Formats: sequence, C-alpha cells, structure tokens
Amino acid sequence: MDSLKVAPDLRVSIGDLSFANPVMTASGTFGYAKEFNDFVQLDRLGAVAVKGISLEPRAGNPPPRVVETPAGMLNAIGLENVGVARFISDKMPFLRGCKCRVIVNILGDSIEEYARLSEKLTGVAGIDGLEVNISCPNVKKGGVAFGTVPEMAQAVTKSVKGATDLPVIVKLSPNVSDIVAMAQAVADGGADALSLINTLIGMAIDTKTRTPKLANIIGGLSGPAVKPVALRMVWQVASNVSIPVIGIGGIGTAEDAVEFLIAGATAIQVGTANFYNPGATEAIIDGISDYLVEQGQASVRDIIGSLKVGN
Amino acid sequence: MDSLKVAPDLRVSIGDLSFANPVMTASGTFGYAKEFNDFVQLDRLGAVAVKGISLEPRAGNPPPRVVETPAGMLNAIGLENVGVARFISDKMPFLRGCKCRVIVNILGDSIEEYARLSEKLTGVAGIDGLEVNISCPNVKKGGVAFGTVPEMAQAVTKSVKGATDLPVIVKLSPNVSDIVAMAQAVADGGADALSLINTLIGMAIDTKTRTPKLANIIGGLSGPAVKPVALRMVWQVASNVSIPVIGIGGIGTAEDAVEFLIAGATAIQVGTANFYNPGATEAIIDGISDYLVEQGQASVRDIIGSLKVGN
Amino acid sequence: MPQFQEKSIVVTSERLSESYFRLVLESPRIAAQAQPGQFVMAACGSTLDPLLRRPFSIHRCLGDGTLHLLIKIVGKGTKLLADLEPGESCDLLGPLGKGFTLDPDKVSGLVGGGVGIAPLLFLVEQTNARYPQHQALHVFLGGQTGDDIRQLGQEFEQIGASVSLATDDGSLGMQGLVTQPFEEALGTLQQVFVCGPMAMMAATATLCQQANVPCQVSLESHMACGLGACLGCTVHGADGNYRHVCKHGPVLPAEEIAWIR
Amino acid sequence: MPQFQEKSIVVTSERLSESYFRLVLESPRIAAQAQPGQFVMAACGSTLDPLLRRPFSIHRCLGDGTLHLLIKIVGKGTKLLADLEPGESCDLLGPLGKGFTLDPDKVSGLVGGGVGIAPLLFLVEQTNARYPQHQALHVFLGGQTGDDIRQLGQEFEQIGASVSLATDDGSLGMQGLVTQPFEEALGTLQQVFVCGPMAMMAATATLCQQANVPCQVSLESHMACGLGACLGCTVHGADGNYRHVCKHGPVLPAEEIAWIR
Ligand SMILES: Cc1cc2nc3c(=O)[nH]c(=O)nc-3n(C[C@H](O)[C@H](O)[C@H](O)COP(=O)(O)OP(=O)(O)OC[C@H]3O[C@@H](n4cnc5c(N)ncnc54)[C@H](O)[C@@H]3O)c2cc1C
Ligand SMILES: Cc1cc2nc3c(=O)[nH]c(=O)nc-3n(C[C@H](O)[C@H](O)[C@H](O)COP(=O)(O)OP(=O)(O)OC[C@H]3O[C@@H](n4cnc5c(N)ncnc54)[C@H](O)[C@@H]3O)c2cc1C
Ligand SMILES: Cc1cc2nc3c(=O)[nH]c(=O)nc-3n(C[C@H](O)[C@H](O)[C@H](O)COP(=O)(O)O)c2cc1C
Ligand SMILES: Cc1cc2nc3c(=O)[nH]c(=O)nc-3n(C[C@H](O)[C@H](O)[C@H](O)COP(=O)(O)O)c2cc1C
Ligand code: FES
Ligand code: FES
Repeated sequence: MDSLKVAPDLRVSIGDLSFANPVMTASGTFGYAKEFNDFVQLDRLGAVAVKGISLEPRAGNPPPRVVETPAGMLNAIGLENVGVARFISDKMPFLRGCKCRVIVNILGDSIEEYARLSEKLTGVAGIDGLEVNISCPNVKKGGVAFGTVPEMAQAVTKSVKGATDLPVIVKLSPNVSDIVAMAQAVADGGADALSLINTLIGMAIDTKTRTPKLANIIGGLSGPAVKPVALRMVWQVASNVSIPVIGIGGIGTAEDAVEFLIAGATAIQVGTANFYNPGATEAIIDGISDYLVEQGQASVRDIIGSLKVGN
Repeated sequence: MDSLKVAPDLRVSIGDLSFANPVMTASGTFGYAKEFNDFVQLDRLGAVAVKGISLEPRAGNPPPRVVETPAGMLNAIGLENVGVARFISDKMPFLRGCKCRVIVNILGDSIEEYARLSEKLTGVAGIDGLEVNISCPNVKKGGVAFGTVPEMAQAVTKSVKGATDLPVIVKLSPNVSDIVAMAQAVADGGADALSLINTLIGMAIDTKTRTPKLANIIGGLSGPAVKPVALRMVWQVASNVSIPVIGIGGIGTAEDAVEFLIAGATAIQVGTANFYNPGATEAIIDGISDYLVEQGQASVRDIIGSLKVGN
Repeated sequence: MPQFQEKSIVVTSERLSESYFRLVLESPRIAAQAQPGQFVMAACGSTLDPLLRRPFSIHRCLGDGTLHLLIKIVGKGTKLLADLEPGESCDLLGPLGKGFTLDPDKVSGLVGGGVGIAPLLFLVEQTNARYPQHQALHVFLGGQTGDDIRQLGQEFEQIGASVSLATDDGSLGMQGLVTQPFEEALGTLQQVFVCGPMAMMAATATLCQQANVPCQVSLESHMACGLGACLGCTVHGADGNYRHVCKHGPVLPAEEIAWIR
Repeated sequence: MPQFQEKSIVVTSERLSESYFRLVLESPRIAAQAQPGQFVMAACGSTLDPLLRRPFSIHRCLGDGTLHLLIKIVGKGTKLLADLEPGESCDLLGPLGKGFTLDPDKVSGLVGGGVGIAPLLFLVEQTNARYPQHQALHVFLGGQTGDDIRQLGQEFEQIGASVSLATDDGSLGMQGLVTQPFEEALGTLQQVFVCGPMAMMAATATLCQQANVPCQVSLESHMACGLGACLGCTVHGADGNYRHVCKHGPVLPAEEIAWIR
C-alpha cells in the first residue's frame, strides 16, 4: 500500500472513554504531570495516570528508595503520597487544565478503604477514570497482596465498581503463577479494563556492607529489563480475557509500544522511561504514527491484537 | 582484621556432597562442559550442571530459538537433548575425566518419566547428583508446569527420591505467586537441596512482520535483567526453608555471586554469562576469593546468609 | 524556572588526576538559567545499561554558553562520561533543584570535600561577578590526595578567595580533615556553604550550629528522575518528615536535616 | 582445533560506504588458527546492553597476526563496533565453526551478496597462497549499491580473480541479482561457495543442484554462544533434523539444508 497522505488516526477507546492516542504515563513515574511540563507537551498525551493516592497522606519508606539494576531499577517508595484531600485541592487544578485524560491511581489497606477513596474521587471535575493498584498488602489478611489472590482482587474490583460511576481500570501484579486467572477474576468483578504489569518484586545487596541496597529490603523492578515478561502477560491476558488491556512494562520507544499494541493492548503506559528520557512519551506518539504510515495502516486500531501466530 | 596470608577456604557442601568451591555452571548454558574446555579450566569448577536430559532424545523447537532483550535473552530451545542413553555413552566419558562435580539436570513429561530417568542415571560412574527441572509441562495434567503447583512438584520430588540414592536438587520455576510455598513443598518431599531460579516466561515481537521473534512464541528470560528477582527469591527461600539453596539468575561477576551467597545461597550457578563471557566462572571463583581476603573472612561459609537486615 | 533537555556537545575533557576530570559542554539553554548549587542529570552512554541519568552539580558557568562539570570516576556511569571526547554529545537535563542563597553583606566560608568542591567554584565566581564588593570568601578544600585538589585550589586563589587545603595523605596542605582549619576560622565567618561527604557535612553542620552560624549544605541521594517525580531521593528531615533532595534541595539549611540516625 | 578468547586491539577502522566498514584487529592467536569460512564472536561495548556477542565471518588473515572483519551496520551491536577507534580493544572468541573445503583441482565459483562477501576474500587469498596453480576462481558479487561493493570488487581483481558485479540499483555492474551472471557462468564451474542473504543462497543452491555442481553455503542464524552450548542457532536440515550453525556450520553442503519450508 502507498504511504498515506493523511496522518494516521491514533484514537483509541476503553468502554465509553476515548483517548486522543494510546500513550499514557504510568503511575508513580510522572508525578502529578506538572513536573514534566518543561519536557513534554502534556496536552498531546493520551492520558496521565497520577501517582497512587490513598485516603490519608503517606510518608513512604526510609531511604535509600531507588537502586539501578541492569537495564532496570528497583524502587521502594512505599506509596508516599499527599492523600486524597490534598490531591484534589492541590494537584487537580493543574491537571484539570491539561487536555489529556486524567486517570487517578488508588491504593488501600482494606477493601473498604478502596471504596471510600473511590467515592471521594467520583464527581471531581477533571477525573476521567480510576486505576486500582492491587499490588498492596491487605492488612486484614495478614499482608498478602490483593493482587496475588483472585478472590481478593475480585472483591476489591466489585467494591470500587459499587462506589463510582467512573471507568475502573484494575492494575495487575505480575508476581503470580497465573496472570490470566487473575485477569479473569477481575473482569468478572466488573472491571472496565485491565492495566499490566505493575513491578516484579526484586532485591539488591551491597556486598561491602552486606546490607540490602533498599532500606525496605525488597522493591519493585521496572524498566526495559522487565519488558519481555510484561509483553508475554499482556499477550496472554488480551488473548483470553474480553475487556481492554493497557500494556505497561519497560516501554521506552515507539517500537516497544507497537509490540504491546500488536500483542493486544488497546493502550500503553510509559513508566521508568520518563526518568531516563523525559521526552519519551511524545517521541512514542510520533513514532507510532510513523510506524502506521510505513505499514500503510490508517488507524492504530488496525494493529491492536494483530499478532500472527502459527502457520 | 588484617588481610589473611592464606588463601580463603572456598569449600561448601550440600548434605554429604562437598564442592571445591560454590561456583557451578547452570544447565543448558555450558553444553556438556567440553564446549568450554578451551576457555575454562574445568577442573577448577565447583560443579557442572549439564544440559537437561530426558528419557528419549528430543529435537527441540524450530528456529528462531534465541533473541536478545535488554540486559537479557529469551530462549525457547525446547529442551533439545541427546537422551539419557547417548548422554551416558557419549558425554559422560569426558565429564568423568573432569575433577569437578557433575550434576545431571533431568526433565520429563510425567512423574513416572522422572523416576525412570533417575533410575537410569543412578550408579553411573562420575555422576554426583541430580537436578530436577520441574519447569516442564505435565502432559497428563493438561500441560500445567510441575513447577507451578506445590503438590505436583512434591510428587515429582518424592518419585525421584524413591528412585535414586544420589543427592536430589530440585530446580524451582520463578513464575509463581509464592516461591516459599513451592520450596517448602519440595523440601517436604525430601529434596536434598533447591536450585533457583529457572527462567521467567517472556516474549518478544518483530514489529515489521508482526510475528513473535521466537518460533515457540514464548520463551525463558535469563541474564542480568532477572538478577533482582532471582536474588529476592533466593533470600526468601533461604530465610524460610531449611535445606540448602543454590542461587541462579543473572550472575556474571564475583560481586553478583557474593550477593547470592550473602542472601543465603550455599552455592551459585552461572548461566547466560557463559555465553557473553566464557571465562566468567573462573573469574568468579577468583573474585570470591579476593572478596573474602578484602573482608578478612577465612571461609566462604562465613558469608553465606550473612545479610544484615533491620536495625 | 524553566528546565531543559539539551543535547550538549563536549568542548573539552580535562583529566585533573587519576579519578577526577572536568567536562566542558556546550549547553547554552541550561547554562543561561543555572544558579550555583543547582545540578544536571546527565545521560551516560547510549544503551540501556547504565539506564538512569547521573546527577552532577554545575561546576562553572562562564556566560559563554558552556557548562562545566567536575566529575570523579566511581562507577560505570562516570567511567563512560570520562571516555567522552570533544565533539561527542551528552544529553543533559537542567538546571535542576534549589541552589545556594548567599547574603553579599556577610563573611562567607565555603567548605568542599573531594568532588563536593564542584559547586563552590560556581558560587565564588558568580558572587564575584554580582557583588564585586563581597571579597570576604574563605574556601576550605579537602581531598584524599594533593593531585585531586591542587589545580582547584589554585583556581580559587586566582579568583581572589583565601584558600585552606587539607589532604588525607598530607601530600598538600595540612594532613587531616578539612574541618580542622575550618573550625579554627569559624569565629570569623557569618555564613557557611558546604558540599562533600555526609560525614564531613554533618561535622561542619554541627560546628556551625554550636557557633550559631547559618549553614547551607548540598546533599546527595540516589536519584532516578531529578525532577521531583519518582520520590526516590529522600533524606530524613530534622522534623521527622522526608525531604526530596532533587526538589527541596540539593541545597538545604543544615538544621533541616536529621544528621544522626 | 584450539579456540581462544582474545582481547584484540583495533589497528584500523575503515569506512567503505555509509553502512559498511572494515575493522582490522591485532588478534595473533585467533588469526594463527583461522580458516576461511570460520567466524568470531565479538563483544560489543563494555556494558550489559547489548549483552550477547555478535558473530562475524573472518574476512581476511594476512599472516601478520591481524584479523580483518567486514561489517555492515544494522543494529546496536554493529553500531558500537563502528565507533571503535584504533587503540581501543574488542574481545573476540574464535576461530569458531567449520569453514569451506576447496578442491584445488576444480574450477571454483564464489558467490557473495552484501556482507556475505566477507569470508570469500579470505578464501581466495588462502587458496592463492596454498595452491598457486589454482587460478580458476570466478567471483560473483552482489550489493544494494555500487558503494557497498566497489572497493571489494577491485580487491578481488587485484588478487587475480575474475569478477562479475551486480547491484540492485544498477550503479555498478549489471542491474539485478548476482544469480544472473552466476547462472550464465555455471556451466564452466565445478564447485561453488556462497555466502549472502537466505534468498540468494537458496536460489544459488537450487541452480547448482539442477546443474549437479557441488555447492557449499555459509549460513546465518541468531546465536547466543557460538560454541555449540546454547543450542540456539538451529536451521532446518533437509533430512528433517536440525543443524546447529555454529558447530555443524556455518559452512554446510547446500544439500543438507531445507531451503523451502
Ligand atoms: C545533587 C548531586 C550532585 C552531585 N554532584 C556531583 C559532582 O559534581 N561530581 C561528581 O563526581 N559527583 C557528583 N554527585 C555524585 C554522582 O552523582 C555519583 O558519583 C554518580 O551518580 C555515580 O555514578 P556511577 O555510574 O559512576 O556509579 P555507580 O556506583 O555505578 O552508580 C550506580 C547508581 O548509584 C547512583 N549513585 C552512586 N553514587 C552516588 C552518589 N554519591 N550520589 C547519588 N547517587 C549515586 C548512581 O546515580 C546510579 O544510579 C552528585 C550527586 C548528587 C545527588
Ligand atoms: C556465522 C555468521 C557470520 C556472520 N558474518 C558477518 C559478517 O562478516 N559481517 C556482517 O556484517 N555480519 C555478519 N553476520 C551477521 C551479524 O552477526 C549481524 O548483522 C549482527 O549480529 C547484528 O548485530 P546488531 O546488534 O547490529 O543488530 P541487532 O539487530 O540489534 O541484533 C540483535 C540480535 O540479533 C542478532 N542478529 C541480528 N541480525 C543477525 C544476522 N543477520 N545473523 C545472525 N544474528 C543476527 C544479533 O546477533 C543480536 O543477538 C554473520 C552472522 C553469522 C551467524
Ligand atoms: C518509582 C516508581 C513508583 C511507582 N509508583 C506506583 C504507584 O504509585 N502506583 C502504581 O500502580 N504503580 C506504580 N509504579 C509502577 C509503574 O506504574 C509501572 O507499572 C511499572 O514501573 C512498570 O512499568 P515501567 O517498566 O515502564 O516502569 C511505580 C513505578 C516506579 C518505578
Ligand atoms: C539457552 C538456555 C538453555 C537452558 N536450558 C536449561 C535446561 O535444560 N534445564 C534447566 O533446568 N535450565 C535450563 N536453563 C535455565 C538456566 O539453567 C538458568 O536457570 C537460567 O538461565 C537463569 O540463569 P542465568 O540468568 O544465569 O542464565 C537454560 C537457560 C538458557 C539461557
Ligand atoms: S530524584 Fe526523583 S523525586 Fe528526586
Ligand atoms: S550459538 Fe550456541 S549452540 Fe550455536
């Protein structure tokens, strides 16, 4: 096919919610967007997913909180955030002024907390959707992460769905034996979409002092190192579960993003790459457009899930 | 403490089996040892774990079988091997001539196959132990990997233990929600030691052709990229399960190896690093020695499990 | 204050000692905004290992569009930067963080340890340029060995600062810690600016507190973004709250920091 | 045959065209053992990305301890190698695999496409040196554009081979595929050696099979180790069994390969 004369159509949608393009920022890697205002035209982004918010402010973990690993990094921020009240009063005014969609990432210690948080965010002008981080320990269940037990993940999903009319995206943890079972449980709980993956659990040790490099001992691995695992999980989930999937994990270039779209992701989020290349998101939007032109495709929707397997 | 005048003691043991040092080669990354004869003094190695052996020869997967990823690689060799008979007749004579320990990695499609294979290898001169690869699909159970279900892993362990008097090391898959539960099930099944981790499941896509980069679609991720995950799992298992642990995953330098020893591994295996640096194992042996001298430790056994946590 | 991502061309790379070197980069947009005490995040190499940028204080900004960095080789990122040759480029983010606040009517003491000397030259040069009347600058430099700090000491002298030197091995200046000559002179100082190893900054801060002299320290912390987004770069505050070095600092009043924990 | 891991110093790096360059490395131990058709695994860069070594045919070995590689820049590994400057080093493993077997009493045709030309120069030079009587060498070279193969063509002529050229864009030699001039000359050939893109090798192999002329091909495959250990580098054999390119090849009799699947 000849190269197209018109710019390709980058629009995607998740349920009734439409996005100018499939490129979003991943929670915890883009602050509250303002931090990147000098490096990225925020209005061009498909969406911004803000740093995870809890009912009350959280101070987070003691330092050191980040450590570099081969083609990746570990973080143990400990979910530091300003709390929902200050988020709405201090951070939403700026975000409301951006043309991009705003997705609020939420976290809690109990199913009730997720619900109350969702209620508080519902009806706030400028918020387009909730992303539920279930990689948090359930304090009532001995600290087992919600995201590793299908029943618990489903219960969180149901409770959030019952508390809001905003689209609900549930963000899956990759630290499980069967990602499809987790995804199906959450879909059955009524989620509008899934985002995956959150970080893999990892660790690093300082051999001189024989202490963990993170004060928290363990932390979350992210960045290009995890991309193959993320892509595999996105493909498995997108091929087996019927709700839309947002692909996350090690995406730093348009080629990475396209891999996830081909694997079946309706949209993608850029995380760690924002740190080493603050302009990554815009370069990815442009690069997806170029890819579509090269491939003679009029719309990004034509490549979603287009992986050819078998012969 | 002053630097020691005598060379540090590198010997470790797993049950009754002693090793000159804690540095082994990981199955599938060192062939049958002969391939590395020009690059490594094989006699210096703690042990060689050979490529996984099955009852019958296997041809493996179609190409492409390997693809590079950021600081890692994916492989889908498909367990190609010469089968147990030819392994004993063609490969053991050379291995028997090496001073290092020889560990035979075994794999099967069913619990019975593991047992029969173990019987055939028991009594063969020069074989010092078996390493049971349970990251294989159980064909009788719909292809679910033995290594993701504690009961199945325990059953394999018991059947191998019943079929041999060789030390039995069970090699764990990292693709699970709860690595400690897997490890405990296998320990309860009678395993003499655990080795971990096998590869993480990953995937890569060629965006030009929109096909998977591996003919098998998915493959195993290994190399430095996975080190943080491997180290975390080794620490969790070594801290919670009482049998010895062999640490594997992304080890390429002495510093990497020491991290695993500090986390609680009694020995370590070098995998992917053999490909990009065939001399890696010897450099690691020397580097562990240097580390002990620097730290004023007389024996490598003094640093095993010496991680300081909490204050 | 605007921040920039700027592909900066290496003008010169000068080796000062075995492990210290100085990079001069053509970085007009960042240089035009830079204040003493601010830093840049530099991309090291062109592949995914090392992955993260490395933070470096702005060492000098002479108004000609160049930005100078003083770097000590300690690991793989700084090693790759040391291999850069004139004409090659390095991607920088900056200027980042909050710098020093100097009162030109007060006598200033500047204490630098090792590569922590970097931001102090910029501070002296800018102060000289802005407040020609403010000659009262006393500089205290510490290093492991004379080679590391000899040339830097001369440069401070050339721009009119009085300089005291101390080295661990006694190969230049007095042998011992730089806090010794500093302590002797502290009675004459009205404001103090420090950058160097944690232990040195803690000692200096304690001396200043005892003498009731205001002290600003430039902190280090492991950083992923440098932009206030990752929340990785925390240090313990004296009030029990965390500070983020890249956003609240790197320069902070010494009394805001919990020095001993 | 012994194999070596050798830290090799770059003697020269010569750019032949936009994407082709030639590296000359001081690699005495590997060079002393190398045979035409064998290859080396080269480490690219000094960090963990790229991680794996890259395979390259040995292009030339003039008996002076140097090893020449002809490389086309296609991705990040070859890009890093292109940046190497004289005096810098590159870690090589070699010589690896099985090379060409040439019968000096037969008329030889050599067919090279693109960087597949690399091993053929070594083959011609070694044949000339060992069998001065064997002058019957016909070389067929194909490239995308004249720049890629002009100098190589001249070099083959200088050492006495008769050379036919073909380029995709017609900028040198005939326009079209190198298999055309090869097919016309095939009747005069008694043995054929081919290295180039899969499609070109398949076409050449088919022509040879039809003409009943023995043909050896040098294959490519993604490799992790190059040593026969990872079992990653398989190709489909004509008999239904796999071949490992690094151990059974890279040079194999054309009839052993399943060309169409
Ligand atoms: C605000 C600030 C200003 C700095 N200014 C200078 C300067 O002017 N000159 C100079 O030579 N150095 C300076 N440093 C320290 C410098 O950032 C580190 O030496 C450098 O990051 C080490 O990188 P590496 O890859 O060589 O070492 P590696 O040890 O391989 O680095 C591994 C990781 O640890 C981090 N890291 C290692 N050491 C430090 C450290 N001391 N502080 C923060 N992160 C570290 C790296 O950024 C990287 O993420 C400054 C640090 C900060 C926070
Ligand atoms: C036996 C053999 C001999 C070769 N001889 C030459 C030669 O003389 N000159 C030359 O320029 N090239 C040669 N090649 C091809 C060369 O190895 C690849 O072009 C090179 O590995 C690409 O690396 P990259 O990082 O630039 O590309 P990338 O695409 O970034 O590489 C990514 C991965 O794919 C592998 N890969 C990519 N292309 C190929 C390929 N064509 N064959 C095998 N693996 C590939 C790389 O090794 C790496 O693991 C040879 C290949 C083989 C197998
Ligand atoms: C510093 C940091 C903080 C993060 N904070 C959150 C968070 O608050 N909530 C959440 O759901 N995910 C959080 N994540 C996970 C990312 O959103 C993303 O899922 C993960 O990093 C994988 O993507 P990447 O490889 O592109 O970074 C965080 C990641 C990093 C690196
Ligand atoms: C090419 C390749 C083949 C492998 N084959 C086997 C195998 O046959 N049996 C097995 O138990 N593990 C096998 N493994 C897994 C390794 O032994 C090791 O557990 C894994 O690669 C992680 O270690 P590394 O990161 O050091 O490579 C293989 C790994 C690779 C890369
Ligand atoms: S370095 Fe990211 S918030 Fe400070
Ligand atoms: S490349 Fe490893 S076996 Fe051939």
